[in-house]
Amino acid sequence: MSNKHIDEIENQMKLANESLPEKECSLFADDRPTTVGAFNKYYEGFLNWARSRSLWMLAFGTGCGATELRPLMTSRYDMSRYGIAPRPTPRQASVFVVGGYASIKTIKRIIRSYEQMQGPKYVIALGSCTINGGMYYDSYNTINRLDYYIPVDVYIAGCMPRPEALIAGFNRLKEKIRAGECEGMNEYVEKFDWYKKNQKQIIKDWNMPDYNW
Amino acid sequence: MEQLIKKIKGMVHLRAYGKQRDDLHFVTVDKAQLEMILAHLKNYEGFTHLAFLQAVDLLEEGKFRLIYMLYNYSTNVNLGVNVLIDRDNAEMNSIHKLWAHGWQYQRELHELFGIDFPDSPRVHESFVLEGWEEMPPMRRDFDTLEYSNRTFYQRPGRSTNDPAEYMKEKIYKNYPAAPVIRRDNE
Amino acid sequence: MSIWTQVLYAAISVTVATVYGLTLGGIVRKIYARVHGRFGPPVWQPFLDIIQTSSRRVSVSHGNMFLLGPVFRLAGGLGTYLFIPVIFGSALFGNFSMAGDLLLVMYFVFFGQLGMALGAGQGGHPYSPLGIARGLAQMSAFEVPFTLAVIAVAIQYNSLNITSIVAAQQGSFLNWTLFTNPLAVIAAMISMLGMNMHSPFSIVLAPQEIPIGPPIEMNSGFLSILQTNRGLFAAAKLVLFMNLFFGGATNLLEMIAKTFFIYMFSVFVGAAYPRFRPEQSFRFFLKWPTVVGVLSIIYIAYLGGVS
Amino acid sequence: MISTLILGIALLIIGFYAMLTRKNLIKIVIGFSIADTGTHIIIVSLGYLRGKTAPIIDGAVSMVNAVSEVVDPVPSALVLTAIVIGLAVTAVMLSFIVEMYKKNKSLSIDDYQELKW
Amino acid sequence: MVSPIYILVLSLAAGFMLSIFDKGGRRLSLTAFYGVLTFNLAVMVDWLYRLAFLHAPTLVINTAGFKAPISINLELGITEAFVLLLTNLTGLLAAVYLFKKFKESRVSSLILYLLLIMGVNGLVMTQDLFNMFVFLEILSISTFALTVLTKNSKTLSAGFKYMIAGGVASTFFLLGVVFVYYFTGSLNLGFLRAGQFTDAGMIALFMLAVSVFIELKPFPANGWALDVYQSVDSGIVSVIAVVNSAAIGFVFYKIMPLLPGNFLTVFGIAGVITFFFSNMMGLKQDNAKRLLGYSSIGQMGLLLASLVFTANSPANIRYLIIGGLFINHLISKAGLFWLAGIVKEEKIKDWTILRNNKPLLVLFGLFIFALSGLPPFAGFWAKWEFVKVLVDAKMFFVLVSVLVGSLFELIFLFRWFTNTVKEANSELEPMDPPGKGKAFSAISFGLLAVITSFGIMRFFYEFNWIQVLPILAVLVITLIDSLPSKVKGFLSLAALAGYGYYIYPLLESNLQLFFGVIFIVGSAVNLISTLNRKEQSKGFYGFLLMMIFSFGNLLIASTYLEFFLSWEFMTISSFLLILRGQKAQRASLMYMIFSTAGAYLIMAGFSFAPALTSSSALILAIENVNLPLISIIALAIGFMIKSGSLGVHIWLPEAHAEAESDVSSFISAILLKAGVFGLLMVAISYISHSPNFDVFYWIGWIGVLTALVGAFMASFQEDAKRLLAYSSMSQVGYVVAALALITHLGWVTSLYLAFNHMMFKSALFIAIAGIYYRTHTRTMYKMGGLISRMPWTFMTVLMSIIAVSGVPPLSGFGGKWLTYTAFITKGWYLQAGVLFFASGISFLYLYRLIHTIFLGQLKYEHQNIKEAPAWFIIPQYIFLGGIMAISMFPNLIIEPLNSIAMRYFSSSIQINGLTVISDLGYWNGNLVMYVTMAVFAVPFILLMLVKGRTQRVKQFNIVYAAERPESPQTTHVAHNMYAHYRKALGRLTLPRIQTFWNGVAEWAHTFGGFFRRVYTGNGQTYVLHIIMYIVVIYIVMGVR
Repeated sequence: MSNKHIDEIENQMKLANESLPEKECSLFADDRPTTVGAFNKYYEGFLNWARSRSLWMLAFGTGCGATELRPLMTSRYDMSRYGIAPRPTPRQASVFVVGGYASIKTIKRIIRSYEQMQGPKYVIALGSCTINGGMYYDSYNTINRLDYYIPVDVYIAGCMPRPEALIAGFNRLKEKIRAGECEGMNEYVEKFDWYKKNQKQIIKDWNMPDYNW
Repeated sequence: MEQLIKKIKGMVHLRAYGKQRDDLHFVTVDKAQLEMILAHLKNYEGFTHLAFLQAVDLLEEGKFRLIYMLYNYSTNVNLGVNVLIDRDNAEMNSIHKLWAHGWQYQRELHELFGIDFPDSPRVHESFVLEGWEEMPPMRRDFDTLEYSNRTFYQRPGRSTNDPAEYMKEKIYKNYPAAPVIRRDNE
Repeated sequence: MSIWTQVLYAAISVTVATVYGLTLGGIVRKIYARVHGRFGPPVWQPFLDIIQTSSRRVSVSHGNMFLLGPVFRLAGGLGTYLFIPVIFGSALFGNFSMAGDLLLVMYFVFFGQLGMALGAGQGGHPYSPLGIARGLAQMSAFEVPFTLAVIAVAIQYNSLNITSIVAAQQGSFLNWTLFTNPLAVIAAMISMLGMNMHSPFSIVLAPQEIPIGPPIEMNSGFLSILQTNRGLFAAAKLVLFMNLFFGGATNLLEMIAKTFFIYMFSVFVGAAYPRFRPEQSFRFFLKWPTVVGVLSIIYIAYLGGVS
Repeated sequence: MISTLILGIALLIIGFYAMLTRKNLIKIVIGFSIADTGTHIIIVSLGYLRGKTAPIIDGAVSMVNAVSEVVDPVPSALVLTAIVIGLAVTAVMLSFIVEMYKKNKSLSIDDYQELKW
Repeated sequence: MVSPIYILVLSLAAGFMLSIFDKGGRRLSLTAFYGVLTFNLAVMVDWLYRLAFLHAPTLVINTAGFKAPISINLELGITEAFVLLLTNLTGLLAAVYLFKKFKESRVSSLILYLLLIMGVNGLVMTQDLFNMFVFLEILSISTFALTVLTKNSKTLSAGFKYMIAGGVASTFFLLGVVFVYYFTGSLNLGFLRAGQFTDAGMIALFMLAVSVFIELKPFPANGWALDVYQSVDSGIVSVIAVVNSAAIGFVFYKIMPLLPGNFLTVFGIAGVITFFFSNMMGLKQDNAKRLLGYSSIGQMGLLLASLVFTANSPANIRYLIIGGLFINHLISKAGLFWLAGIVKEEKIKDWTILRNNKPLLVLFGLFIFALSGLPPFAGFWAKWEFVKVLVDAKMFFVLVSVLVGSLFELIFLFRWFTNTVKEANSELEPMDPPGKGKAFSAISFGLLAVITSFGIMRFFYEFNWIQVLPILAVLVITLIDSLPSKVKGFLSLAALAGYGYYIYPLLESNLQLFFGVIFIVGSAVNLISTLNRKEQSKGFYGFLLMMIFSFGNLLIASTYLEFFLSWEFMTISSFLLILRGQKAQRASLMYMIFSTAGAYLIMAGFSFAPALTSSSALILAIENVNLPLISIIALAIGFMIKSGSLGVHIWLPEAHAEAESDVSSFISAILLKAGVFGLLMVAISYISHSPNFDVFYWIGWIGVLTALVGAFMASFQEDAKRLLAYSSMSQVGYVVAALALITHLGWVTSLYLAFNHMMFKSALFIAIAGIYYRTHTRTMYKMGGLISRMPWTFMTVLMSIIAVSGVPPLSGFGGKWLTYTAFITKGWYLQAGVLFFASGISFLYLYRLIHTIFLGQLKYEHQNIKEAPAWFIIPQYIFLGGIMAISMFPNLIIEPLNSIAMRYFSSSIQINGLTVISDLGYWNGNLVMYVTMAVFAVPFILLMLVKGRTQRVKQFNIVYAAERPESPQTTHVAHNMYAHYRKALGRLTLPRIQTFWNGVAEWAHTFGGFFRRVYTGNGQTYVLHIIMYIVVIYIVMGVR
């Protein structure tokens, strides 16, 4: 392959980051995310077991449903016995609990945070609003279906779901993880352009790189 | 309070006066005289606090009603000063010099109702809607459902239930009707 | 003893210490949960967490220094541990204590902290330097009573050699520094609260104000290294305290028992007290613990405290 | 001799007093002159020997017994020189005053204080 | 062979003839005028040659055919000839200076000038009191008249005051003469003897002496003189200040033998008081010529004092002191007055225009240096010997007054100098080119100053050429200054190599060799960084070489004077180097003031020291010298000023920060070590004798607190170089504290730390220099994220800060280990605790340094900058190599240091293979290094295994609470980084010491301002002063 060709391919690998001002282009990474596959089956099985026993949740209340996360941490419901722990930074978290309705302004932050989490990463969507818009289905600034913007592993219906429902949701997530079904991270990469198209369609004021590393 | 209303009447053209509660009154004044009366109320009558500035879309009349809600700390009285402005090319003088925080309300009104406040700081920056391109969404002629359908992806199979009926049917089917509690003030 | 035997012994010793340190961490979480009236995570939760973080498929690095930060940190923990004789008279747990004395250990502690600070700094996140600035400042404060205590110990045993300090405390439990020089022990134990960064001195990680501070950008494998170090380093510190003040240990069980109780001290204090503000913390260490430290030196050096 | 000496000293003191208290430049110079004169009188009176004559060798005093008959000639010689010098200094001073008056139209010493500290 | 009487005759005759000549044109009269002046000078040259080299007897000229005492006789001895030579020379040059004026003014000025010169000649030569009066009056009247050479209101009023004062003084003189005659019957000095005076005769002598004394302008009866100095034309005033004063001073010298001892003491003290107060009052002065007036008066006071107080000294010393002070005053004062005339600016701050004329600026500097008594000029030697005389005579009050007064003088002179050179002045008006005559005179005196300095060094002290080498280096570099900077740099490097080769055999002990490595090798490596200079750097290498050679000379100095001379050379050169910085005005001034104060203390300390008994280098010879306590204290404080100890450190951060960036490394890494070297010297003497007061215990505390405060201050700096400066202060505090232990281990520690500090601080300063070169800022929060742009520099800084902080495995840990071991062994427990606190705080500033510059967010404007140039990188890595070497193999340095310290103590450490064993513990740097490498490798491999697929991201890819950062500036945590620490302990960093010194300065200024209020400007008040002064002196002397 000629050098020119390699350059072209490399350029395809790069993101355009068109919405950034020129002087900031060099301050953000412009690499395109890639899929990272699993290890061999048995080893990955072991890892998935460990992952499912140690779910680090991003403590980021994106909607009213986040209110239900607080009792989950208290003595009454005690999520720590399932190995669930809140982490203050997306870099370290593995589970993103989207707490209910997501306005356009919030979904932008959700996308940022989701992309900054290190895979394998899981999303639990909380409440009816994330499923079909819920009571905000006709609102001009609330999205209706979360799975058009980020891959969702588990939905928990309800308006709002009780902590018990949340625990049930987490347990469902654990099962899925152990079954190796939670490949949202790779899914996002594979359908990257589709997700971006959807995201950019509603987020007019993009003002961030196309992929937030 | 009557005295105050009288005084206001003496000063400006008082279009309307209404009393909602003992501590909540509304007056309607002319657009041109608004600033004067607000300044007077703030400086001489003790209405030092601008509780909020809000707009009502009077689509049928082709007007916006702006409500400047003032509060007097010493007498605990709320006074809403209303002013009607034209809906087309809606524009109003800024009051950020009277109440510094007014600019924030005006920015909001500009974004959500499309009312312009020339001179108000940062009034044209986006407030909660980042990058909104349509008609200001709080105007009543904005069809939000249509917008939602057009913009967001609907999940098919959506249905709506009245929660009370639904729960009665699903959960409390076998229970006797709940006793009606009579309250004294009803 | 050939160098390879030594390396093998060191590897075993490090493994034991790490496992022990992590388990201690798990126990502490359990204790906290029980104090709260919760069931709490299993004792082996720290191990699961380490596996989980290290099994992340991707990670993000801000540069070479960021990459080396956790390495420095763990190397600091390893180094600190490796220069401490863990069990008195044991070749297996003697480590490389022939390379240097107490001062080496005390300064090796800084190795990891400095490296971590540099790595976190390259992360570019404003909370990292904030946390580090707090940590360094607090360190400069709590090192004062600790140093005074160490000096008192050095005067008392006329040595900075940890092995001989331990040797001098053998015989009866009355020979422990705890009983021969209680003031120094008080100063040192208070400064240990700062060293362990449990509440009330948890101003570095401070989840509410500066979400976990320095390691905020650390992720995946980097984080797992840091977690490993947390276990090892805790063990190293405890062993050091045990050696200096609590008569050391002659076997593994004794070591585990002693360090457990030393650790429980800071755990219970942490469970009972809310967090200081940074400047309160600095002032605290430079007030009473320092006075106690000075008194311990006066007691030992000038009032004939050495019997 | 004593009386002239006292006179000289008195003149000296008067002169200095005038220099210290008068504001007028001319008066200060006059004070200086008085003091100068006082000095000269002191000099002459120191050289004076009672009952002797002026050290001028002429008909009145012969060459031979000049030593016994005349007062000490040295102070007299000194005084002559000193008078000349005093005159010169006074003259220069006065010429300065003239120039100063031309420049500033004032004769008060208080008006010449621009240089200080 | 022309009789000097012809000077008088010819001058007088020419005076009369000039008006006739003038009819034939001004050219003719001027020819005659200059002819006579040249003739006078020629006669004196001739006579001085005869008297000095042909040993001709003193010439006695009898007039009127009689012998003394009948006649008036003149005498011309060697002293007279010397004074007259210089005064005539000054007279001639002043006349040349005034050429233009003389050409235009009336002929009477020429006549008056000739009369003035004649009066001076007569006054010096005459042996008759009354004749003296006559010449005095001739001198006075002609001077009075000449004051109005430029006629304006100021000169007139000044002249008038001068006349009144002069009139009063001469009245008393005349009375004194007559009384002398009345009581002794003689007026001839040759025939008057002190013994002839009875109690009553004392009044005569008193009047005589006091009136001469008044003419010499004692404080406070000297307001008239100041007005004259300020207002009168520079040419004339130079004559008044120098020639007149010299003549009248010589009159005093001649009548001195008549005066009883108590008179002389009072006069001497009055002279000292004059010196002290006029210099103190000078502090407040902002008018250049009046300032010179204060200085002149002070110098005359000092000269008088030296006349009085050196009476019992050996003749050659006495003549050196008096002659040195006299020549110094003559040259520099006349020169400065002439420059004042050339510059034509009244206010000191307007002298900045002198920058337009480099030769004159150099000349100005020369005169200022000479006047301040810095080597190699005559005043330095005089002051050195004078201080010695004062110490021997136990005149401590005088000593202190002289030194403090000198310091005041230096302060205002250097304020003037630094202001002229560096004051920021946006519109620099062009300067009128000086007239040829004016320039000629000034330049001649500049040359004269240089010649006399070399003369004294060569003929009086017989110095080896190596002692003069620093000066020669400056001269040589000046000659080749037009070469490109790089060439000069390489030549300097070669010169340094040659110098090192030369002095290597002269270094007799390991200690010297060790400091030789620091001074010479360290400097040489540092010098590499200066090769990056692109501009011409005029003078830079000259001063640099001067400084480095002075360092070297300190090592091999074998007498106190040689040591002190090198010390002063070092101070001067470093001052000039610091002054090159952009905004270095204040910094360099402060440096100079503190250094000089230190130097005076050292001078006093050496003067108290007993004589040396061996001829080896001072650092070795001092072993056998039992320094008295006062000497130890003075020397210790002096040296500690140079090493920036607490209390006297305030010059240090300023100087480091404001010097050019490649100079700072020299100052920090090497200059401070000179102070340590000096302190070590004191300690060597201290240990071999058993003093009864434990000075070094307190020095130890000072060192410890210096370390603490320096670290504190460094933590709160925003300026990188200032941070490093405080860090240097802190580190040298460790060195001093360890040295003060006075134990074997303490000294090993001290030297180890010094060496280590030299390496890492050089590397750090050069690194910062490289960064400054690229970013043009020293403010740390304006940088950030440079690690990606300047990785090599980052590596240096990283290694260096590890070495500073004492984290194993690098060499810094060795220092810490040695320090604590040494302190605990000695029993200084609390000090060790404080040091540990300081070392904890050092992490704060070190992290701040590396974080705010290299980590965090890269700024927009630095996105594309390059790595520092190779000239900066090379020396950094040489130093890094050194650090790595002694970290890997500590024995490389511990063993030599062990042997050095073993010369003075028995060894307290064993070296067993690679392990160093002390009484308390042990340390194997080599093994630590290997273990560290191994434990570093293990996690690294582990990380490689677990980190997964790693994406390298950029600076804005951070979790910013789900937002994106606004800008690098607002995301970089750097400004006021330790705000919380300041909140907790910031009270400790209040600039109390700064405030203290500001207070001292304020007080000095206030006093100066207060005392100078006596000069009301009113002529009458001045007369009153004179009369009161006479009365007070009368009472003090107890004349009956």
